[in-house]
Amino acid sequence: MNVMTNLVAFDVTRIRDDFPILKQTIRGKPLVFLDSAASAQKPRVVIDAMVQAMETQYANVHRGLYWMSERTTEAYEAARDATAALMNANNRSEIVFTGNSTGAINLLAHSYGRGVLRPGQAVVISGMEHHSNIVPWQMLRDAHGIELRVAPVTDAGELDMDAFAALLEDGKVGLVAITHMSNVLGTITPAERIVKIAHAHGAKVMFDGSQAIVHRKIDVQALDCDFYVWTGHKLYGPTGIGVMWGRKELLERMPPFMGGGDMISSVSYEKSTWAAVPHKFEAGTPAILEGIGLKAAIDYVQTIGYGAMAAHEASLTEHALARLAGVDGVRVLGQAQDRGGVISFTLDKAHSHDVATLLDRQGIAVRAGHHCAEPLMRRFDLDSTARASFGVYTTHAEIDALVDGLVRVREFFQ
Amino acid sequence: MNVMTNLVAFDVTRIRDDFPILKQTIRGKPLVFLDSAASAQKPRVVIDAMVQAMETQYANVHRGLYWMSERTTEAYEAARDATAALMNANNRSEIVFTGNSTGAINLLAHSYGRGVLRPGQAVVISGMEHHSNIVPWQMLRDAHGIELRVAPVTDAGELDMDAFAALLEDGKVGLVAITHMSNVLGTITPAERIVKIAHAHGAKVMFDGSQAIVHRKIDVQALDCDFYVWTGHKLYGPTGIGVMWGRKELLERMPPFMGGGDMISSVSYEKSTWAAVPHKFEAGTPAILEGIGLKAAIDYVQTIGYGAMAAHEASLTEHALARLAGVDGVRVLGQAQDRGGVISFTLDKAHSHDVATLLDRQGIAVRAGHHCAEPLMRRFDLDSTARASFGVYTTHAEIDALVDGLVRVREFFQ
Amino acid sequence: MSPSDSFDDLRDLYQEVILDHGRKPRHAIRLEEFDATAKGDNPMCGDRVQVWVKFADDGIGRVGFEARGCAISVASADLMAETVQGRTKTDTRALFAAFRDMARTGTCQACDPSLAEPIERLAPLSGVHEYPSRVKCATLPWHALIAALDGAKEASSE
Amino acid sequence: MSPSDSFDDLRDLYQEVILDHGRKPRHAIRLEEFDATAKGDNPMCGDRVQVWVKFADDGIGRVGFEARGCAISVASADLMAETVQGRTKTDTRALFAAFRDMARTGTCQACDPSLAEPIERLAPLSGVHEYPSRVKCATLPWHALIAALDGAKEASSE
Ligand SMILES: Cc1ncc(COP(=O)(O)O)c(C=O)c1O
Ligand SMILES: Cc1ncc(COP(=O)(O)O)c(C=O)c1O
Repeated sequence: MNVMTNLVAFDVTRIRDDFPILKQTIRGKPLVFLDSAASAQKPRVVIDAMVQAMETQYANVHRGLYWMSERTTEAYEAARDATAALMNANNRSEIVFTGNSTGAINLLAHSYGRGVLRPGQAVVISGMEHHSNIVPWQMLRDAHGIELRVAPVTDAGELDMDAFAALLEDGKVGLVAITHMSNVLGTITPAERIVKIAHAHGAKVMFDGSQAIVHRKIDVQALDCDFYVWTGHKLYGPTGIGVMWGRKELLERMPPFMGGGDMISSVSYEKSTWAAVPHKFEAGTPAILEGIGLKAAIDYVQTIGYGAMAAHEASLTEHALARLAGVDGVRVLGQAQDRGGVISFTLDKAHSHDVATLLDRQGIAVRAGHHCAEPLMRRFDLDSTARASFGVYTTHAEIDALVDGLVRVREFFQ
Repeated sequence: MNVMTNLVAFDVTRIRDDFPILKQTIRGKPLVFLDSAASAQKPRVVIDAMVQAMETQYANVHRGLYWMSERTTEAYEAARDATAALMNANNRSEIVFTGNSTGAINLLAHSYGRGVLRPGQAVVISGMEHHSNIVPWQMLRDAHGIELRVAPVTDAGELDMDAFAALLEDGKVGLVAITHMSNVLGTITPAERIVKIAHAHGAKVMFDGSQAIVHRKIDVQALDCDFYVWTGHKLYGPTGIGVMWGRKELLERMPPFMGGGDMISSVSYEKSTWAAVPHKFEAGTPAILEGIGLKAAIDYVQTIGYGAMAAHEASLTEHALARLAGVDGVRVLGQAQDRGGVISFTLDKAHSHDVATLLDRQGIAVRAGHHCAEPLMRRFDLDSTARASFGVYTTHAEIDALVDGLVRVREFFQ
Repeated sequence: MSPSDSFDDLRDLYQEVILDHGRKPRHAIRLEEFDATAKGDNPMCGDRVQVWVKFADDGIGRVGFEARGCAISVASADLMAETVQGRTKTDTRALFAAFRDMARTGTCQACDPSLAEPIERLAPLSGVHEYPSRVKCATLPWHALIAALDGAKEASSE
Repeated sequence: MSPSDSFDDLRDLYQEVILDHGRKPRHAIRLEEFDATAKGDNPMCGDRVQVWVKFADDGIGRVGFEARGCAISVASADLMAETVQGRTKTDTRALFAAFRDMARTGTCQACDPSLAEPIERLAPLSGVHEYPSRVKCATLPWHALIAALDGAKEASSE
């Protein structure tokens, strides 16, 4: 990877200026934030968009017949347009806003799981899912008699595609719900192949794109999948908003998840009727300010461009893997061919919690634990790892600081 | 009501300075915002708290082993303490955060409704509920064989307490889910009496306090109720966060609603176990920034004090009712004894939508429509009303502007 | 309010013609003889309209309606009835498309010149574009009319 | 890293005594003879500990443990075993309350003066209060110990 090319295409110094928090120091040391996979920092444009909404035009949305409400509705609904464009959705009404990815997957597990799948059918997940893409399907299994099948992960941390295909053989699988990028291993799963195999066996496909959408351009029509979920706070947007994209004809077949204001067409005690999609799935006052913030985040990401972001992160990841390989006692989990900027590792002399705390003493923020992926940890006989993850603002120098920090931790524990 | 006393206790001019948006003009006219019951404006302290979190210490919460994550966790969890104190909850772990009131009621309808209530039991709502406190119970009825009973509303817009009591006679009612204040009529329901009657018949009680908590000090222990829900954006907080308070022993008996990260104790494919309350009910990355904003809103409200707020609103309401009574053709809906600062009305010469739009032309924001309470509208043989509602920042002069505006609209339609 | 108070601020949206047609609609009658009829319903705001059509040759002879709703929806129904009278069905559909465009955006940029005259008559309603949630008030009667032309009983909601 | 690099920034939280007890715990043994035993489990971070207790007179004779977890939890278990030896059960409970207070807040303000000496020995762990999510690492072995005193098999999670 030619660093010079990147420097031209991607001026990380300028990008860092967009994020007020990066000027912070921790214990007198410059902040080295390497936990973007848990939640990304927010650029000034996102902060400003939310502030501006609250200071100049805030009101509740939909059905307000006055100026501010109309303008706020437009601003909120513009987030739907931006999201549809970001994912190349066919139709803006295919974009359903939820509270986060977890809310999106639960919506699907209820509305598609209980509403469309029939007892006796099966759902396939993989061995590298986040708890948010495991537990809702377990709850569906226990409540609705759906079988839960798990596609195994290879030692390299990739999806075992033969085993995956075998799980679909009997034609009982109604839905495949698989991560598009592991939040532990960084592995990007072969989405197109997954869809081809699943569709060939009559199964629909949902991708958990919580991590993937931060690193790769997502085109749901090119992927040809049926549902795609992600979460705003990891894509430089605010907390409190997530996205479920679904094919319109599927959304229309699904019963609503939550009932209440905004999702109805008419209400009487005997019977209520539902609004058209996507509103059918959005009960109550929506996350208005968060939608407005998310729109700003999407615009921000689009301005930088996925090409530049992916190249920058590929360069960071390559650098990090090379440098970590040079530290005695560091073991990186997973060696997938196709991977994004998330790296889990262990250190021989120290528990990952001690590693994280001692890096924090040096101003370096990494995450440690099971990363909400206990079954994957168990697959690799681990309780926890430390994890460094990268965003648009991450620098090569920060990776060097991490490596130096790890060397110090190891010496300290010697 | 002695206006002078209020002026001393409550300096509305100073309060208005706290809300940046109130400096806005609409079509060159000063903004008269009378739609706080739909969603309230945000004071600077709320905006600042969210900005400050994003600019100086943002990170994902819970299990982050580094400084920023620990500080953000503290700030987010401080919202739980503030909420518990606001409602006089017995224990901070009785506070569950959701996306809004609607999310809170749906949580209850699922976790308590399907998890604890048994088919054949009944739920009682009232004839003046918001759709958010109707539809979830209808969905429960249809999915789980729960009977839905509706306590009627009198011509004065109050709860018919004899009829209510009669609905509980047969002992089949497991839960009473009733509004604590109508978002259409302004009626405050007799909460203590409702609880006494319900408990005497073995039923639990949930109050929908979405409106009430904006106008009255809520003490869940004094009310002796079992669940109490409300929504942050109406109490001067951000969108994207709601509250469900429940008695700890009930929360502990309830299965979780959504599954995912943060709500588990351990996960394996065979079986997952749940975190302790309240985390069992909070799946996925929470509304972190919104919690921080809500904390600031609660502090703001506590500083003003419910006594002063309620007195101010009582004075506004009295003034508005008196002045509206003087406008030909205006009919106010409901004449409850105990009421808060929400007034619905119709004008003889103009449809409520035209009223709202024509008031907007004069810079005055009111809401018009069924206010997400279609069955209540039907009870009064109406399709829609216009509605003015008040907040801490509302002035007597704004009510005068509304009345003048209505007179003009009526003349215009003459 | 002083008697000299002008209503300019109100009238820029509710022009005299809207007030007039809203107050005294000329075509608010249930036709005794008709060839088609359909209802439109906007559950969100409670507006309801029924439209009756009597054909003449291959065009529209006469339109009558009953409406419950705001001044804008009543005026729009009445102006519609007036404007489509004597037009072919094809023309009427084209006019609806143009009108909807105008109601949403304030102008009808892509309008066929042949529609200039009827669009001009409907232009007083163009101000609703500032209030997206009221656009449906103006288009609801049209949806019912088109449904009637299609032989449907009810306008499908947008 | 130059050899002159000091570890002051790391050592203010991980004092030498923690590193030492974490690396070479003296009491990390499963007692062959014991009167009570209990497990502690922190599923959130995977820490696991088992504690064995042998009583002497009405007090604690000896404590052994097996722990899987971070340096802080192992050091805490070892310091605990060392400190409670020879104390009465009542004393031990009081000491746990005081220690938990210190782990959460950094100091033990309301501490009984009689606990000054043992609290002093446990004080190197007080720095965890800066990391609320690590407080449990330090208190987990104590929870297991108290569970054993209570005759329970497992510490109930906080
Ligand atoms: C009485 C009442 N209940 C419930 C709600 C629903 O609140 P939210 O839309 O925030 O879920 C509202 C407000 O819209 C309300 O006024
Ligand atoms: C792969 C993956 N799926 C799902 C989630 C859940 O996202 P959220 O917590 O925003 O619901 C995350 C992040 O926590 C994730 O990394």
